[in-house]
Amino acid sequence: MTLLKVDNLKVHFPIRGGFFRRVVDHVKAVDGVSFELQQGETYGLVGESGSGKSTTGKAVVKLNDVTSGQILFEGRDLAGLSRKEIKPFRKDIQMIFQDPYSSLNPKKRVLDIIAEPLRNFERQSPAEEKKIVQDFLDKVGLSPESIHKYPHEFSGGQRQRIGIARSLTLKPKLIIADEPVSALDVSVQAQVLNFLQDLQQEFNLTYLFVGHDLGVIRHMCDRMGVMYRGRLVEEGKSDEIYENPQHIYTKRLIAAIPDLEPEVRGEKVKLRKKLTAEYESSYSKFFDEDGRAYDLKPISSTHRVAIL
Amino acid sequence: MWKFILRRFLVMIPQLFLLSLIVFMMAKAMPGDALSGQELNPKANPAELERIREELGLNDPWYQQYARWAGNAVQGDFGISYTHKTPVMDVIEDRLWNTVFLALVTLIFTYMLAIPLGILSGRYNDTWIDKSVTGYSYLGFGTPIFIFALIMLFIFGFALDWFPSGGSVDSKVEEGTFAYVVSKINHLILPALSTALIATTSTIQYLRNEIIDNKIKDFVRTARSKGVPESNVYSRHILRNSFLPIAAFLGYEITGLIGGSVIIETIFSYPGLGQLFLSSVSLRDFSVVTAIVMMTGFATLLGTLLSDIILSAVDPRIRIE
Amino acid sequence: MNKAILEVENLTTSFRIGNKYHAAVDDVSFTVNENEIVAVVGESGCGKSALALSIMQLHNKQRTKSEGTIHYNGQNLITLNDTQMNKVRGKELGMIFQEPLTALNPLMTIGKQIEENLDYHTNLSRDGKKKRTIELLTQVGIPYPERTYKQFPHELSGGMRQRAMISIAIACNPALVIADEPTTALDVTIQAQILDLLKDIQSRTRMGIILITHDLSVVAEVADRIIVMYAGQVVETGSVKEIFNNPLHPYTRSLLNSIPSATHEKNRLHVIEGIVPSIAKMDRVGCRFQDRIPWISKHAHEERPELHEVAKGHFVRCTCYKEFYFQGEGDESAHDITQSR
Amino acid sequence: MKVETGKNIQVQDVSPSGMKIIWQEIKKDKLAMGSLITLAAILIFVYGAAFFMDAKEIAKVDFLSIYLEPSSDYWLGTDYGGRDVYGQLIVGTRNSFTISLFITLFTAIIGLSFGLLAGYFGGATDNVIMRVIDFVIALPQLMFIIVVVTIVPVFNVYVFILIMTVFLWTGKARLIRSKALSERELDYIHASQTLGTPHWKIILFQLLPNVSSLIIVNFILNLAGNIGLESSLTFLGFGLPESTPSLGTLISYARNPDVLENKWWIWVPASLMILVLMLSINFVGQALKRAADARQRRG
Amino acid sequence: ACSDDTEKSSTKEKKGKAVEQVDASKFPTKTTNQAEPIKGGHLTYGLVSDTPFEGILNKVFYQGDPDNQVISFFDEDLLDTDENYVFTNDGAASYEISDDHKTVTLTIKDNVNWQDGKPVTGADLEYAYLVMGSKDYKGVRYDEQMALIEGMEEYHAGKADSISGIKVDGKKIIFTFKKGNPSVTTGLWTYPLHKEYLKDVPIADLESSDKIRKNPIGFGPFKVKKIVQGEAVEFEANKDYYRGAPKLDSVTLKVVNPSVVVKSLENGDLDVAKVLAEQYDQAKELDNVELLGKVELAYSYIGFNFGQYDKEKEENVMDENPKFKDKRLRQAMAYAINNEEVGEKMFKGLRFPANSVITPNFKYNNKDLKAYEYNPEKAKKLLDEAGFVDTNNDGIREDADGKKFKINFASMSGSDVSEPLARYYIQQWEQVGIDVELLDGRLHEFNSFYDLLKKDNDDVDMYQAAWGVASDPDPSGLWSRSAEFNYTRWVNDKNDELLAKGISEEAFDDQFRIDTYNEWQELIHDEVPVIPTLFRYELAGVNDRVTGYDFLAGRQYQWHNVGVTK
Ligand SMILES: Nc1ncnc2c1ncn2[C@@H]1O[C@H](COP(=O)(O)OP(=O)(O)OP(=O)(O)O)[C@@H](O)[C@H]1O
Ligand SMILES: Nc1ncnc2c1ncn2[C@@H]1O[C@H](COP(=O)(O)OP(=O)(O)OP(=O)(O)O)[C@@H](O)[C@H]1O
Ligand SMILES: [Mg+2]
Ligand SMILES: [Mg+2]
Repeated sequence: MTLLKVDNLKVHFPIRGGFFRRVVDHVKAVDGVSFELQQGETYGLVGESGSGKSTTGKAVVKLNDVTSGQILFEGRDLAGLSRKEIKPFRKDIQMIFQDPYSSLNPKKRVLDIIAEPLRNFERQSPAEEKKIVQDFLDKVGLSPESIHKYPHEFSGGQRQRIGIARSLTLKPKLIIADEPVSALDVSVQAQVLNFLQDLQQEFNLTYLFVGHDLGVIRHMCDRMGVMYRGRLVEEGKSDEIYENPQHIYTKRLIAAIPDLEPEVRGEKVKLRKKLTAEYESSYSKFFDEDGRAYDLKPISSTHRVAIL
Repeated sequence: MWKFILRRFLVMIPQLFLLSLIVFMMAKAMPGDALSGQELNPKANPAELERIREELGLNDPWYQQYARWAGNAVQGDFGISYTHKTPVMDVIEDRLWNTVFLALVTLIFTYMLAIPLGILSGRYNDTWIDKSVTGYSYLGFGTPIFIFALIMLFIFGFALDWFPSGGSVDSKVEEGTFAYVVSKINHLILPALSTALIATTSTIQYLRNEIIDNKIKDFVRTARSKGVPESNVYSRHILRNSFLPIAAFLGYEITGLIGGSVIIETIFSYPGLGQLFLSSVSLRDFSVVTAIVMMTGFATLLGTLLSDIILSAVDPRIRIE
Repeated sequence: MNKAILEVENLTTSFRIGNKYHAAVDDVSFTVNENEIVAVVGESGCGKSALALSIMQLHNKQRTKSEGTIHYNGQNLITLNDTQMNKVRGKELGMIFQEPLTALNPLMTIGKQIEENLDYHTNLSRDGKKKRTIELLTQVGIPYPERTYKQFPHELSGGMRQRAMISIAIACNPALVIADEPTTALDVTIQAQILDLLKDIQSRTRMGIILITHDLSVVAEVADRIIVMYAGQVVETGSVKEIFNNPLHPYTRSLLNSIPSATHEKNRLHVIEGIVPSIAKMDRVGCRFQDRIPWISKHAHEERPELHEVAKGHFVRCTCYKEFYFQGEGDESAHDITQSR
Repeated sequence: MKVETGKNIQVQDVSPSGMKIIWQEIKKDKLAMGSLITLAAILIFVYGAAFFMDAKEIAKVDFLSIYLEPSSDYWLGTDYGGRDVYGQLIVGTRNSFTISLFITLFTAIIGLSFGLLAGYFGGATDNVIMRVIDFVIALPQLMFIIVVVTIVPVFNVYVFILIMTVFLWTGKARLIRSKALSERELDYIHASQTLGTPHWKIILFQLLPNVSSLIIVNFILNLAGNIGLESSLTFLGFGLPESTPSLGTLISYARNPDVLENKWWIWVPASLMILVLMLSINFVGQALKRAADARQRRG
Repeated sequence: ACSDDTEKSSTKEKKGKAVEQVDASKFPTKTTNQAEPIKGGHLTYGLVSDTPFEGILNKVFYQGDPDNQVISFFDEDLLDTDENYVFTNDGAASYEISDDHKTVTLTIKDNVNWQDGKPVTGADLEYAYLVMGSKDYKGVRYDEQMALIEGMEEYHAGKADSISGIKVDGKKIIFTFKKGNPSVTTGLWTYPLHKEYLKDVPIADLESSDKIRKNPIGFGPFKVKKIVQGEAVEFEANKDYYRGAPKLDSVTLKVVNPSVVVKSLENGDLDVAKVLAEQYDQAKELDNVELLGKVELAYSYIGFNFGQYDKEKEENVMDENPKFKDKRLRQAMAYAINNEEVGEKMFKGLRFPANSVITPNFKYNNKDLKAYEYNPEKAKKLLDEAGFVDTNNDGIREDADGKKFKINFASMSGSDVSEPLARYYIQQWEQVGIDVELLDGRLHEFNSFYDLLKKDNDDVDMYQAAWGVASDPDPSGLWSRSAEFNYTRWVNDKNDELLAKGISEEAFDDQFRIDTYNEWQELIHDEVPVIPTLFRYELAGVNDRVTGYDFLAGRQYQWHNVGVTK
């Protein structure tokens, strides 16, 4: 079942300038992106910094205004909804943020942080509320006493789990995870990733997983899309993309992943050199005159690539 | 750059308009008018005063007066000062220069004190040097400027008699001569120094904190990793970056001094704008009051602009195109 | 065997916190040879940067204490005064910092910042310096060196800045470059370029490189030897092949197992319990890693853990590695990694 | 290009809560501790003593005791109206402090409201508020205040506080706006938005607590700065009436050179009082500032 | 530091004429240095002011007193006056009044020349009248007395090109008045304008012209050499001065802030400067400075509000039932305050109780009148009689109808002591049981204060103010039924009658005038529409090297006599 369908999404940010600070141009942060998420799957978005991954994710939770396109959640378009109209959907779509340090209000106790969504949607007695919060804390592996602590009393991984607990309280169907582990040490990262997987099973969650670490994305995602300059250049099953990248940008991206096997490093350097050359020579095959990637074309039932 | 400046000037227009409106209405709201003073003279003829009021248009509705005034002001004509009987701009001109000189010299003193002290205090923070500089700046912070200025006046103006105790120039020297310049400067030193000794303390603290902040910046470490000797680490890296906000503040500082000249000019009987302002307020010489406020307001706006320009000149990260 | 450039012996660096000194680098010894990349890995806070700064003598003298010896070219860097050290820094030892934006002076052009290095260590003329700077910029693969020479740091992209940073470090052809997480702030593609670049430069200048990173895959990609640090101590060291094929210390093994590898199956990742203790709260007796592997019997640890040479050039601290196993089902995958190599 | 936050996270100590940090910081700093005690002592004494004093008695003009030197009857002598300087000092300190407190309070409230609104919403709201602030800042303040003082028919403490507030809120608003602007980019605000929390709640319960340390520090430092505020106006002859003695009233008696030179007891105690109050508040403020900024903390 | 009494009596030095004039005089009026002045002497005169002088250096146009002080060095009126401000024939001109008192003839002395060498002529004085009467003139010097000149009103209204009542014949000028008015002997305008020099400048532009501001030409003892606008003026001797070359070669006049006057006198920066009461304590300690004093042409008073000015009828109208209707109430309030003490203590003896509203330096001051003395018992008695008794025992008297009685008192800010003084009065009245409150709880700044009075603000029941009076003793301008400046709005038939008598033709007979004014003063004293409170001394500090300086009232033109001996 399709839970989320993003159709030709565009998010443009105005650049102001000139005499009266009029809009002179736009940053096309997201410029015509379409993808679908099936219930229960994890969909990854990768790409280099500034390619529009976060903007896409934020558009889905309406943290960004949508310039055009549709965001169909369970068949209903969220793109045009006002703040009021969007409120019921807040319960269903939640977000986990990249930085566990800035995403938790340092002045709030854990109880208040986790209970914040509850208080917005449901009226509960303080005791009930506490109970629910403690249950969730338990689920994310933190002790129930933690409710009286402040975020700074936790390690990065623990904090990220508090953030996750907060997003779970409303029993969402879709979670946008914007680089949830890139601020964490490898060892802690592992903890959070494992944990996200566990939750997915328990709650039948659907993830839109944004990241730049291809190792993590591959580890987590069933399907993924590769973004480049605000557009998807390749989309498909994770394995398909890793094993058989078609777009030159995807190829370069994968070649750039450092390998844990020291033995192959000589080859990889050569491969990267080759791909750089190829990128230059076959540029027009992948990008139009404006440097914009072409629209995606299916090359198999699951695999789509932006080529001419 | 020019476009930017032009735009800023355009933005100033509504601001100045609003300022003028407020100033004008406030001036009119002050009880009494330029002729009230004459009423103390029992020989003055009330009917005659009324005739003059009528003639000067003081009895018209305020908006008519405003329109008339604003119309002329746009052309640089701020009207006639009633007490001085001469165009306002003539009255203001000399005073304006005096105040500007005073502000400049004060500024020079302020920086002459602030820069070495701020640097010492920031570089050797938490040493006794820092502690004494900081102590001084706290004292400056807590001392009302007028008391300090009065004491300075009594010590250096009278007890020691090193400096003149009032005026802007010795009346005996010929204008345009070297002695004239010397005399002008001589009259400036005491008021400027008094202000600077107090006003400098905030700059010292500012500079100190900037240096302490910059000392631990990554690029300073980079410089050290290049083998740059400590003195050059300071001169080329830490200080340049620390002066940045202070340089940017220059514009505000000048206008602040011009606007705040009232007190110091009163104490040192220094014939500047501030003193003129005070006397014009009490004599209800509205045309002068409004003109001074407008000019200081304009100067402040220019100061902000200047600050922005300086900032963009010294900080490559901020470029005005 | 290449000749040794830098020999660090029993280096201990302590920071003053409150009134006490706490060691962030604890009795570390290693050698860097010519044309060699030595990687220092470990979790955040384990003392990697502290080590790098000790070698460069860049710590704040009032709040830091360094003991031991750092032999470079016949002199002990720890005993040098500032003037003497300034002759070494920049000329003989170069350093690349993690965050190229903040590590570059925002008010100086790139060209000037590189030239500054030449100012103090060469007697080139103005033109000579400029020529050399352009040459360096070209060398690090900056496409328009003439233009970049006049640009300010904020006008460059992250990758370009890091390249500029590298040109500063190598301006005087140093014998040793210390790169503290040079690619952490960068995208993978750019990270690969920078790593290739470092290798490339090394192949020409034969300099030694100390590469500090928390990313084991980066190490696998470029390093010759690895030093794994934990809580200020070296817990395992050896050649890259040795460590990746036969990791012994529980910490090394755990780290390797917690990496979600792009080239491997979706397994449950290994989780290292707990966190690196802060230096002020560190328990300094016994094996520092023991709290994080509580299922291993206390007796497995040495009382005063020392480095044991288990193969030529392969040292492991403490004896706990002998009894270490992964808890629960996790050890299957651990097995996987070690077996597959 | 955006730079990844990367991995420069330090393993943090479990640190104590805000109030505790503040208290610890003050305890660490002998100067701040001393200042706090001095301040508390002065305030308790002044407010206590002023409560029991008869304001009318203090303002009473007595020709038989003009310009008396300090004695056992008049601890700090008398002024030209034969009025007790000591009593005026007590009441004046109370008045000056109260004025300063309220000005600081009101400017804080206004500055906070506008600063938060501008910072949180940004865009057009920010633009409008900033233009207003720019405008107020461009006014030559001292001159304006003088004109306003001459206009208002009744001039007392309340009016004074009001006038000053009108001119002094802008600095705070700017400070808080810039903090709020940077704060709103942090993910915890985004998080609240995605959690369906209404704007007003986010501003009040999420943003506000996070700018609070800034406000408190700024509040304290302003409190110190504002104590001497009315003295220069009084000096210029636009201050409060003598029936409302303030420290400024006493100090500006020194305008008369005779008083300045020969009658120290009139103006020196008040000057010292201002100095002591300003410094001690300032020292406490500095300690708070350090407490608020982990990097500068001493402990 | 407070026992100045002994000090004062030691400086008490009575000098011939001064004693005749002012019994209470405590100060010498002339410098005692009798040494021969040195040649080429230079004197520095301190113009005491906290603002710069405006620099309108002409009596027709100037506004502030500072400018007037500058003018007096280089320019003069044609007629000099005696100590009673009555014109004498000692000055640059002599005058003659016709028997019918309707024409006055001025004859300018031959050697009176402008400083550019041109003779001062009758046409110059006429020109002054032509300017002041002109529509283009924006000054305030056109007064009632000028309007008495024949043809002046027509000229002023623009109906005539010249003034028919003024005839010029070379150095002679003849004024013809519509009716005789004794005020001509004190109040006639005799300050000429240098017509030759100024005639090219349109009248409207005169006041701002350089000829008046930067290069003024007078016929006084000194010539303006250089002006530092607003700050200082350098004068050099006018060797051709008609009374003979001045004894000084040059004079520097500079503005000094009141707060530093004493210091500047002490260290010799200034030779002559006025000294304010606040600094009297300090000034009298100076060894090198002589303090001269004279009674100022001013009095302070407390006024009661009786009504308002009717703009239509152009006269003052009393309320039907004013608050201060009962004379005894007003008298009681006068008895309740101790002006003696105020003058002695608060003003260090520089002010003394005023017995009348005509200042004591005029012969018209009624010497027989005694100022209301401090007598609280009498005050209480009067109040009791008037029915003001405390019915509810709160210490405050209720009015005759038993209603609450409260007075709003307005006072003006200005000097340091203004506020304690106002407080003192209130305190005193409270002691006799009258509840007085300071209007708005504060003093009013000068402009606001007069705004209240002018607009007859109902909140003002009572006020304290001061009048500076002109050299003309006629009080009509402040007291007549039609006087807008009659801020108490007190009207009284007897008053009208006496005021008219004082300026009638008969009043050219001095004794008649004295008698009339004595009677008038008695009326005021008895009716107490105002309580005259204080007369004041004006002090000048003069360096002891100065000789020939005379501070006596009326002696304006004396700078040629002044010299320095060191
Ligand atoms: N609020 C905004 N206003 C203007 N431009 C924006 C805004 N937010 C993002 N952008 C721009 O949109 C582009 C895409 O940004 P986005 O944050 O989506 O990238 P990203 O792929 O998530 O990168 P990263 O990996 O660095 O998080 C960037 O060029 C960015 O500068
Ligand atoms: N100047 C200092 N004063 C006190 N303690 C410090 C200082 N610098 C670092 N430390 C502490 O020393 C320990 C080692 O820090 P270091 O910066 O070397 O870690 P790192 O391994 O480089 O970590 P990262 O990967 O986060 O850069 C940490 O616990 C840190 O908190
Ligand atoms: Mg992002
Ligand atoms: Mg580090």
